[in-house]
Amino acid sequence: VPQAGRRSPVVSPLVRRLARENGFDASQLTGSGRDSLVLRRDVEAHIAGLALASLDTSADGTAADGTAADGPAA
Amino acid sequence: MSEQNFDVVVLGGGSGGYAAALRAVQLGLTVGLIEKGKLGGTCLHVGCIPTKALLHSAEVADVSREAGKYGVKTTFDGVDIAAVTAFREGIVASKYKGLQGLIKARGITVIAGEGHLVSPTTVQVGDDTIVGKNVILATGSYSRSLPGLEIGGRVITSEQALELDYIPKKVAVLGGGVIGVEFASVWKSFGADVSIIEALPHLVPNEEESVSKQLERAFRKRGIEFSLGIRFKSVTQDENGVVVTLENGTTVEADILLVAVGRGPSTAGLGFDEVGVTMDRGFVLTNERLATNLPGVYAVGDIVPGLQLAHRGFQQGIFVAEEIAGLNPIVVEDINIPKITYCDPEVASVGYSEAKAAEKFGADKIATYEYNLGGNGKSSILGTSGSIKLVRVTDGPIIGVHMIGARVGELIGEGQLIVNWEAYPEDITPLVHAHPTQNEALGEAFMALAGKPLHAM
Amino acid sequence: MSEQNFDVVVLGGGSGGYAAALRAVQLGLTVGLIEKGKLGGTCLHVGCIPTKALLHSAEVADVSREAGKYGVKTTFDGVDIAAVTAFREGIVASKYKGLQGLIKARGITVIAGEGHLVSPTTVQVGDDTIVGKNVILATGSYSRSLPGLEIGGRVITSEQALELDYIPKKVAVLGGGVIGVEFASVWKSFGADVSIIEALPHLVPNEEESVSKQLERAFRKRGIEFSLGIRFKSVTQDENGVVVTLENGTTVEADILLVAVGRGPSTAGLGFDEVGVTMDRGFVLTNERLATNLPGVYAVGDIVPGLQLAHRGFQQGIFVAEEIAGLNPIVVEDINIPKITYCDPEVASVGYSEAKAAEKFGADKIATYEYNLGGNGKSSILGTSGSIKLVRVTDGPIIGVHMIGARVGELIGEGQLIVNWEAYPEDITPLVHAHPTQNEALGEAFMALAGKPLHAM
Ligand SMILES: Cc1cc2nc3c(=O)[nH]c(=O)nc-3n(C[C@H](O)[C@H](O)[C@H](O)COP(=O)(O)OP(=O)(O)OC[C@H]3O[C@@H](n4cnc5c(N)ncnc54)[C@H](O)[C@@H]3O)c2cc1C
Ligand SMILES: Cc1cc2nc3c(=O)[nH]c(=O)nc-3n(C[C@H](O)[C@H](O)[C@H](O)COP(=O)(O)OP(=O)(O)OC[C@H]3O[C@@H](n4cnc5c(N)ncnc54)[C@H](O)[C@@H]3O)c2cc1C
Repeated sequence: VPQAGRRSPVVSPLVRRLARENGFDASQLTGSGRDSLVLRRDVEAHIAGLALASLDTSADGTAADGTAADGPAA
Repeated sequence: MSEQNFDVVVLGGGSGGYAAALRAVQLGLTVGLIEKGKLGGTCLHVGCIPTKALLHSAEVADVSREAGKYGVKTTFDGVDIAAVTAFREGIVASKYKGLQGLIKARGITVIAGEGHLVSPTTVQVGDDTIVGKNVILATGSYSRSLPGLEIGGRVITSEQALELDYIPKKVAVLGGGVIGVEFASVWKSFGADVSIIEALPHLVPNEEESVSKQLERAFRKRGIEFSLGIRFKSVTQDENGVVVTLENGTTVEADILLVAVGRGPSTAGLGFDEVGVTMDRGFVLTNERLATNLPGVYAVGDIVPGLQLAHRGFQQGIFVAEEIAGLNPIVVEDINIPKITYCDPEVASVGYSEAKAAEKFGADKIATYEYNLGGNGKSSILGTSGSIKLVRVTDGPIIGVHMIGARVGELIGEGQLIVNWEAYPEDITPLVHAHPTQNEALGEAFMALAGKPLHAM
Repeated sequence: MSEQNFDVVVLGGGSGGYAAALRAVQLGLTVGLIEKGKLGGTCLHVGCIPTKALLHSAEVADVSREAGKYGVKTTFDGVDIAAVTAFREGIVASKYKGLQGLIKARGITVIAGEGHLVSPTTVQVGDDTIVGKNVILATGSYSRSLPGLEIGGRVITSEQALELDYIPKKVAVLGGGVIGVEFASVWKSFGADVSIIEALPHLVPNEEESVSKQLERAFRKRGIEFSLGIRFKSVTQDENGVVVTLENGTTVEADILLVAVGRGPSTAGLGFDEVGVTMDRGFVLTNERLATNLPGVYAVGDIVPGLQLAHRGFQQGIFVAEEIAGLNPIVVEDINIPKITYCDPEVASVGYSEAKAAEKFGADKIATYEYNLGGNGKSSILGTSGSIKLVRVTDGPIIGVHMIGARVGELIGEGQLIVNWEAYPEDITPLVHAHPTQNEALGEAFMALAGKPLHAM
């Protein structure tokens, strides 16, 4: 789960864009690469988690925007 | 008289058309591909491929001439134009054979003949009626001239220039765009005197201005003459040569005049208008997803206003096939398509020039950096000068890569990914490029743009 | 007798050391750079740069020889080795001048002399004591030999090979790694007979196996002999030449023997051991952030086990400077650093080979595709054959790019971004590469790997 204000290194513009397109900032994740580098699999796992969360929450009728980013990726 | 039915009918088998056909059959669609000439179109037969063969012969001539600089003893005894022709034709023939084989192996039905659009779903080829659920227009382009400037005799276009069986002593080239400067470069390397006439203020006027200026300097050094900013007025010819007159009264004498003032859409008399396709000065208008105003009718390649490049044709052809198959492909804007001019030195670019970026994002919102190839070891070894200029949004992505120098065309693939993927210089700088390459000049430029130049101040 | 104090003391002014120094001063640190020879080290003076100058002369010789194929009439009259030397020395001299100027302009204090580590913060240079809050060891490497194989006379290493003032009639090359095949390629182009002896089963044994095999085929076609999988036993020399004997009794006669069996770390007698730096067979051991076991002591370049490449040195130097400055830079693993072998044909790669990928991810979890350059128009024009092999994780990113063919080294920058940025082939395929380039062969390979080949079945 992203911690507000945390900035992990992201070296791939593709990884950053993938996150941005899914409504969050990749640098808010804790990366699983060396020195917590955010890898593509981290973003993909987070997106899968968001999808699950939205399934859960849509079942009880609430919006699933709790994990949305606080701004566009830098 | 027969009727054939396909999921997709493609009118024109050039870069755009055959790419659409290849991708469509891959996606399980049946395809009828109509071609009146040779599969491969302009690019394969009278465009990209044969010109690049000539340019390679030109490079070999220059290398031979200058071999002594590198410690190699050679005597350059001139260019054997018949052998150049054999080389060029051999390359085209082998690529043509490969393409024909591929199209056959993929199971595309090729229909030989000139097609006319007779309804939004129907193309008539002689007695045959070819019906498609979708129709892709891909009839390409032809060498334009100027009003009142007649092609013939010593006044030629690129098609005849390619096939010239002698090396002229002196050539005048009307037009300093990509085709003009490429032929100018070849002829100079082959030993001719060359004089380019360009009405705009710069050679390769669609490129970054600083690159144009460097090309002008390099051409001047090579002894290629040019006149900029003055328009062509008229030309006369007799058995001895041509005399070109400019609007300011200057005249240029030469053996031949190459007219390279751009290419117009090949759409006249093909029924597009009559069937109701929205057109503009012969070009077919489309939305950004390449659909015309008529449902099921698409257009690709040089007949669609914008860059006239083979790989844009490929891209558009693939795009439309995927669109028809419902894959919802992503649009790539013309500005993010790479452009190469294969003269010596080469010019390559992708994305916004400094001027265009300033216009779009505001002059105070962008930053640029120009790296001189003089600092690049491999370029020094190759004996080339040049530069790499980058444009970025301040604290944002790289939006333009502009290069000039021998062989820089091969570096544009990296530039293309960077610009299209919206990379920041900071994404690239941890990845130090291989040494010693020309490629690392790009790396140095990104490092500098990120505020941490390595081998520069 | 004096003492000088710096934030950072760098021992060795080669690729790794000078890059560290340049980046450290950029970050506001004071730097003392100790160099006993010439700034620029192996790479600039006896490595990358002079060898690539030779390889360019070799290319020019080959182009001159084969000019007829392209319609250019040239007579090749041999190689003037004195002129080659002048060219090579000119390139090195100008780069050396540039580097000295840059180091001076950046305000780095250069201390000439041989340094010895006397404490974790102190290097002694003759009478001078150089103290740094941090010390970076960057003393580089030397040409190794084999046990019992003495260098001298007609048995030489790359340093002497570079300076040879004649072209041997016949050369034996011990070692088919990058340095061995580069010199073999140059000498063959210069007209010598060449025989390579490699104990492992393949030339360039660190590369993808299919690439090694293609290089072997290409070398065989060029008439370069080689023996694989049999170890060297001994060599004798007299005034006429050398006789090399292999373990199976075969002998190779030649004018000279080039020993190119790898490079060892230049660390003996420099005090590293005595001060307590953890070492292994002369290499300095570090963690992945290049810190030795002694706080404040780092190592970069060829003395750190792994790839011995100039740009790895640059990268490590920059990394350590940023680490010292507290910037927390990103680690790039050796596997994701590009490698180029500049022989003809060139070899270039980044990332996992098929075998290494299968080992790491499981043979059933990866997919590969090999694109033959025979399908690439620009490669045909250049007259080169070769291939591009890609390795991806199934439904995952591209993890390896392996190329062979003339000039493919310049394409590795794109491969480097792709692998390091974890691109999927599907990220690349919408971006059709420029036509006609060698670069687009990469594009074709990605399209095929994404299941949508354009110009291939
Ligand atoms: C000298 C020169 C050099 C060039 N160099 C390059 C380069 O290096 N790189 C690059 O990217 N681009 C280059 N181009 C541009 C490139 O050739 C074109 O952009 C590309 O060919 C356009 O493809 P297309 O499919 O739109 O049209 P075309 O290639 O023109 O193909 C159209 C095809 O349709 C056929 N056709 C037309 N009307 C009909 C009809 N009614 N019925 C049946 N068939 C029909 C034609 O016979 C032709 O085969 C060059 C062009 C020229 C002239
Ligand atoms: C023939 C050849 C070709 C090569 N081609 C390439 C290539 O094309 N691309 C590539 O990437 N790599 C190439 N390399 C490898 C490249 O040269 C090395 O990887 C690189 O030079 C390593 O840099 P370094 O800083 O670790 O060491 P070095 O460059 O060896 O520098 C070490 C420096 O430290 C100095 N020094 C050593 N001990 C002391 C001391 N006690 N006091 C003061 N100074 C000291 C030395 O004088 C030297 O200047 C090639 C190498 C060779 C031999």
